[in-house]
Amino acid sequence: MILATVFESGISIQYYIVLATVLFAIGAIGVLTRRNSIILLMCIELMLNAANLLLVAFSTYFGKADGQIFVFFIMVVAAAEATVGLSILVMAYRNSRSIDVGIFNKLKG
Amino acid sequence: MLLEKLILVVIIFGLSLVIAMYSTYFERKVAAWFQDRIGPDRAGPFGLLQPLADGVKMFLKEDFIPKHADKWLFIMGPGISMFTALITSTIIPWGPDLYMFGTNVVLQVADFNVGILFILGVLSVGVYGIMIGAWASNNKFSLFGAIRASSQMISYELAMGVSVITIVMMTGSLSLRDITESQHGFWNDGWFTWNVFSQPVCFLVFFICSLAELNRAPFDLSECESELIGGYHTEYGSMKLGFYLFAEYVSMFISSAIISILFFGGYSFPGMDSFSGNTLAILGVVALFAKIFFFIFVIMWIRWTLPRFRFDQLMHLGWKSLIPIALINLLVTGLVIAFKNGWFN
Amino acid sequence: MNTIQLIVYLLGGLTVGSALMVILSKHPVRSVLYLVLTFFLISANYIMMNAQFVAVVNIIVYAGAIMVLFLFVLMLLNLSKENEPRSSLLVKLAASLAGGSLLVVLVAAVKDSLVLPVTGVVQNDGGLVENLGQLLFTKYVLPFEVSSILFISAMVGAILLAKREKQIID
Amino acid sequence: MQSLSNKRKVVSDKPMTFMEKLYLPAIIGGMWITFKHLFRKNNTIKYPEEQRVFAPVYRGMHVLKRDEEGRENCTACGLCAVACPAEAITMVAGERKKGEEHLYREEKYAETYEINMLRCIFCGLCEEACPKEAVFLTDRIVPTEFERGTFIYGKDKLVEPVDSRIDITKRQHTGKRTEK
Amino acid sequence: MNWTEEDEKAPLFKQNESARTELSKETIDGEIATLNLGPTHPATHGIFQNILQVDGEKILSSEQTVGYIHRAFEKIAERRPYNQITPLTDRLNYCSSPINNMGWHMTVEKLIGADISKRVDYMRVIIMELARIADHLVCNSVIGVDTGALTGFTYVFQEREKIYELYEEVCGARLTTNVGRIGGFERDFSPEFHKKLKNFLQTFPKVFNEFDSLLARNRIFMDRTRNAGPISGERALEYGFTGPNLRAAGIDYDVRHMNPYSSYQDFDFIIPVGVNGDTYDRFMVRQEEIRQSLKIIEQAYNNLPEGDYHADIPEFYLPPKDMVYNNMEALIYHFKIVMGETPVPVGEVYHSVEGGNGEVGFHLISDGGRSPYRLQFRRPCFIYYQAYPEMITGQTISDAVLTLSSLNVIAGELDG
Amino acid sequence: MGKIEDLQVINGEGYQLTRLEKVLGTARANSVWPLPFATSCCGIEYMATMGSNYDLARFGMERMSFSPRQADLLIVAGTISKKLGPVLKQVYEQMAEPKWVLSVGACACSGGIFDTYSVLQGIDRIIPVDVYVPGCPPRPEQIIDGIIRIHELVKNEPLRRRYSDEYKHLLKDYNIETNDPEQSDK
Amino acid sequence: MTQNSLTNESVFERIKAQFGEGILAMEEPYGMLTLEVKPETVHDLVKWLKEDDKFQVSFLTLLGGIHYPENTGKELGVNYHLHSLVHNFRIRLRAYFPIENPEIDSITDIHTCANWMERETYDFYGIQFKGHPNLVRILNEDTMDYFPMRKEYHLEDATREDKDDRFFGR
Repeated sequence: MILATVFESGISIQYYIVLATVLFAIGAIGVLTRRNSIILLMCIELMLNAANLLLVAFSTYFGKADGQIFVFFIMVVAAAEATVGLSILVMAYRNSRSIDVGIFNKLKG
Repeated sequence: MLLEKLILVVIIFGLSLVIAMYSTYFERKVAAWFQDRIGPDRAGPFGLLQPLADGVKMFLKEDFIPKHADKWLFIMGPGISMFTALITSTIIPWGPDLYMFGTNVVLQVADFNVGILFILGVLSVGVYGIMIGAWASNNKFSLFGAIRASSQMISYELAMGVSVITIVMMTGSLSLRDITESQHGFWNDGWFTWNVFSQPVCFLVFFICSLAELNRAPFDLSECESELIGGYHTEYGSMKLGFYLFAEYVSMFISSAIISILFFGGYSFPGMDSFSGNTLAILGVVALFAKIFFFIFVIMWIRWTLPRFRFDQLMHLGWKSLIPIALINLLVTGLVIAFKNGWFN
Repeated sequence: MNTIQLIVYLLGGLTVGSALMVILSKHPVRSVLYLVLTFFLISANYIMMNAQFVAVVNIIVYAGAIMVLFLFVLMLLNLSKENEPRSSLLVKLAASLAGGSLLVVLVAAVKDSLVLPVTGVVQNDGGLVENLGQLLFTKYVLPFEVSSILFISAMVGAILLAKREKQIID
Repeated sequence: MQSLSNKRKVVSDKPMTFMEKLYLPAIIGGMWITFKHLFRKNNTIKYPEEQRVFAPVYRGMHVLKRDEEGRENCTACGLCAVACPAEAITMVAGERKKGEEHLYREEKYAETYEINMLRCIFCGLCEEACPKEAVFLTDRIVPTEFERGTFIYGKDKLVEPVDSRIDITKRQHTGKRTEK
Repeated sequence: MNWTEEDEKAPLFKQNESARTELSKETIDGEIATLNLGPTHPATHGIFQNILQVDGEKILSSEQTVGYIHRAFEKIAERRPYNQITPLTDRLNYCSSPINNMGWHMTVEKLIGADISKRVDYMRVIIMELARIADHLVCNSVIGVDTGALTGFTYVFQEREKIYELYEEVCGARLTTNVGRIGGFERDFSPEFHKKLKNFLQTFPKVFNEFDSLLARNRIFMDRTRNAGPISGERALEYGFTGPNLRAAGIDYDVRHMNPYSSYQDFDFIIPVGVNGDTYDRFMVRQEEIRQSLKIIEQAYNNLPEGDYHADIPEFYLPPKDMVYNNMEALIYHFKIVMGETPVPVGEVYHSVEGGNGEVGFHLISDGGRSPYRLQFRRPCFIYYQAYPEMITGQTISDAVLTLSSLNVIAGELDG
Repeated sequence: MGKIEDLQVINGEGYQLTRLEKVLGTARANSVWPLPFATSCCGIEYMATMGSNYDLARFGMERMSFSPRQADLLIVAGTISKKLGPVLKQVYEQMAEPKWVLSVGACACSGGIFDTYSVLQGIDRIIPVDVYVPGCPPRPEQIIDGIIRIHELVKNEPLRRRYSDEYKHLLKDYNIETNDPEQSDK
Repeated sequence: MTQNSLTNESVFERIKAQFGEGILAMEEPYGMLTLEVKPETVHDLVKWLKEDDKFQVSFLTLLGGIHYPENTGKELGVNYHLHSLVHNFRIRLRAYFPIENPEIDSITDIHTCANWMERETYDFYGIQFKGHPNLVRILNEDTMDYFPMRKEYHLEDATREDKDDRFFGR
């Protein structure tokens, strides 16, 4: 059961570009406003997903699978980033009892 | 077309619920037989109305949300569990096509071309029901249950995935319908067609992993009552608890179906080629259900026999035994397939 | 506007809405849940674009694994509303402004730079597994292997980091 | 520490064999055991419908016996009350009046005789203490009730009815226990 | 019960504030949770509270509160005549009440210097060993239940039911037996008892072996129980362990062997010991003790001497009813015994028996009055339960639950 | 408690409704999940009742719920000391309506032989009791008797009884807060 | 079976030689060596008994209080039952002290298991054990304001109303 692609029914690629950009911007705003470092990580995931969305959209649009391959690579990177990021956070939390991003200013020499 | 599917969906959901209901009854009876008891026999003849009584009781029970609970998440938890348990049933091929009212009725809601992946995806989401519910209850025992459940599920999903890949390699398709069809009949070319005979190790790994994913004994660590009281559903009562318990039995039904499809040929049965048309379809459905009930019984049998693992031992089993075994099995299978296809020549 | 367009626009709106809720929710656990919802909606978008495999993998990897990890960490650290760090209103305002201008600039730049050919009916079966597998193991086999190395090193790093050492605590 | 006796035997030092390490043999063995029970007759007594026969000496609900002529044996000596560790027995002694000889065997009798069945621990010491073979525990069980007050059993519930005697002859505390 | 944050503020919890301060302050922080195991947690079969400090699943420290069913046995014993103390002893370790009954009778007999016949001794041995089997069955099957294997529990409880029937034949009650009297038994074994005992001796080993093979060599069970709550022999002695729990730690101290009472020296039995004193050792020691008990019962039953079922002590043993009715002397004795007026020698005596959980001791100080001046029970559970925190520190919660059930802490005995 | 008949008159409904209530009551009676609050000797007898020979499962009662939220019937078996009293009360308060209490054994009903400074002389001093089971400990037969009594009670109890003023008054006598659904949100 | 190689006389002589003044009286009720000891001596004696190579009285069987209201100046006492597992020899020690100042050295540093027994004795009789790590009530509620096992206090719960004392002969 294969659905027809959206592009055949008159959706333009610009729609997905805007959608992905908006998602990316939301992620960026989240990174800037929130101080909870776990939410920061989540916002980064969101930004990566925005990129994914655009990649898939173009891949479908041009009928080439290469874009989707890149999605997998991004997923790998995202997963790696999440694990390492979270373990750093847990570590930092153990030391400082807080997940405020401010704690990382201690890294300054 | 749409109406047909809708009817099928309703039938399948209804059937899952009824089977889940009577699984609770069956579980009590099986336990009783194993333990030289009688089991429920007072509600209706042979206690057959016991599940109904339980249902009515739960409906009428006070719907209680603890003071410190996160209200919305507390309600969402059981809902998610139930939803994820039911949603898997849509891609299961229940039987060969049926000719009815002049049309060809496909006994499968959706033949999703990445069916197995869909199952894995839904399974991986299923843990949210437990985690959210437990976290929302704001109870330490629940939290322990949730932590146990989530790490257990994530760990066993890996071994499960690897063992599924083996089957996919054998079949060359991710669709459950194709996998069933590839095990057509019982005996072909001097060898059994069912995957369990060519992949016994894979079957064992998958079976153990599905027990773990179901949170059934001996892997019922997230709710073991001797340590965590009720585990993740400690704070739940009334119908919300009912949803959790129901979800467990629905999942049990669905996993039995998936085990039957992946390893026991789904709706195929020995000598199925001598039938055709609607007879074949009905017999196929019967065969599938027979297999499903057998596995439900086996799962219950295991529960009432074995002691449960300790958490770290469970993790050891998952990571240090099952995943390596599944990987080696995958490797060997790959080599054999490659050899058969003549890639080494 | 046909049905598919309607569905697509609806999906887009929902995606943006739930993404907004991720950063607006007070409670981190709710943020996580909204993010999970966002991923589901993005997966739905993928399905609309006939990329089922990516959609399912997206759910398995993001919703099923990464976000469970986030939730797990949140539960372990047992964070509640009280110890949720807050930034000041001024910072929030400034950040929103900056983010907003970023959005505007991005949209403007991307929109203006686009001169795309109008595509006809594209013969599209790119979402199917065989194609992806073929590509992945021929053209992109080197990045594939490199990413696996990246993954292993990330795992080792995470384990090393999370492993408790006595002297660090003391 | 050295052995305190010469009879010690270490019972739990058997190492796991390879087969046992594989999990499966023991699991299958266990499942075989439970499977055999699937076909075994159950031992259940369906209680309200079926009743298990109690031992004749079972210590259940009390009875205040009458003698062969239907007279109450109890003479309100109070020994049972003294012997009761739960202090559950209360009685008021009364003098037998003329014309009541067919009711009471001795000159004194218990006007009221109450046992608090909620306090009672059914230890049987009252039965042993009774010198007149009046109070006995029987193999009947005390029914459950909704109300607390109903558990103070007076003579109306304790004294055996004249027309339906309660058989206690099998109890070895009865007078039939002659020896030597 | 589940303790939410709200509950921690409840006054009930405040009561134990004094006990909680013992925990070192440094350990209490965000990652380390306080978990309240009990008082009504399903694992605390009786009633006791363990406040655990856990890091993940690992237990860092724990603090116990006991006394939730404190019933003041020793105070009651000072107000009751000697024969009314027997029902009290029933309720100490209620899993094996006959042993306590007999221990108390023997203590009084020691005080008054009664001469007990061999037959009474042997009858007592049979009843006591049955009680030991019943006690160990409860403990071991509950270990099974706590590991999640419920079925074994139901198998052995059917056999336990047969032991109940045997008790019922002897004394008329199932659990709180109040069996025996000072000087012997209140009645002889009935023919029905003989029949049922023979039947039990025949069927029990089969069912018991079934139970044994369900658990004892199953790797899941072995992994669960090995190294769960271990204690070394020296520490066990320090903590006053006796009985199966001490023997599991490798020390073969058994009152039946060291200070034989009730003719235990006549019987041939071995003393099973463990190695590490962990849950598996305790389980296996109890399993073997059940077998040894069966052996003792067989020996005692096959060599049951003829004779009277009670000692000839008219001042303490109630005369038969018909004699009371017809014989003035018997009537006087009867009244005296029931009223508790028989003179008891002034003195002090300590007697101990091997109970289900270890050395059950009776320290009786008599001033010649109708009730003991002071009667102190050595309640093994109370004494060794204080080792529990040391045993579970560093273990997981699952181990703690198993350790608790394998220690077989009986709340009635614990809280006195 | 125990004046069920009276309450039924007070809450008298139409015939159809009563009939429906009968059916629902019967269903409810067949699915009473117990919370065993077993402290001492009676707990062992309760275990025997759960065992094969008496098989409480026949009444649909084998699912023990140690979490008070899920339980319908609080089985108090064994001595309740004054130290434990508040715990028992808290467990009772944590149970969701409708709930029933079965007091098993002499100690729980009245203190039994333990007429001492430390033992509560009957749990009905702190929580309302529906059925008393005498005996020390009661035989499994007696416990089953008590459970059948509870079933009678459940069968005949009008659904609205829990909202009646009498019931609220009863709980107020025991200083137990009724957990109204409206209150639980806070 | 280990031979009972110690006799009451030999043990008593050695103890007497060692502690002379500290031993107040010696009895042998029912064959068990019972020594009345000064409260100050108990700790040293128990320690010596445990560490002595010949005796190895290393097992504390029982520890409990006792109350004699009539013995002025010696109202309260503590009983110790010690057991030498190697020699199968039991010995009972006893120390009395006045009710106004019930103090005795704790032996928790010698026998770990004395901890709870001493707490219980404190709970019942109010005997203060000097050097006990955590001398608080164990069985009764913390709020209890008397020591229930002393002879002057009632056993019964005052709230029981279903009993008429006239009928119990007490």
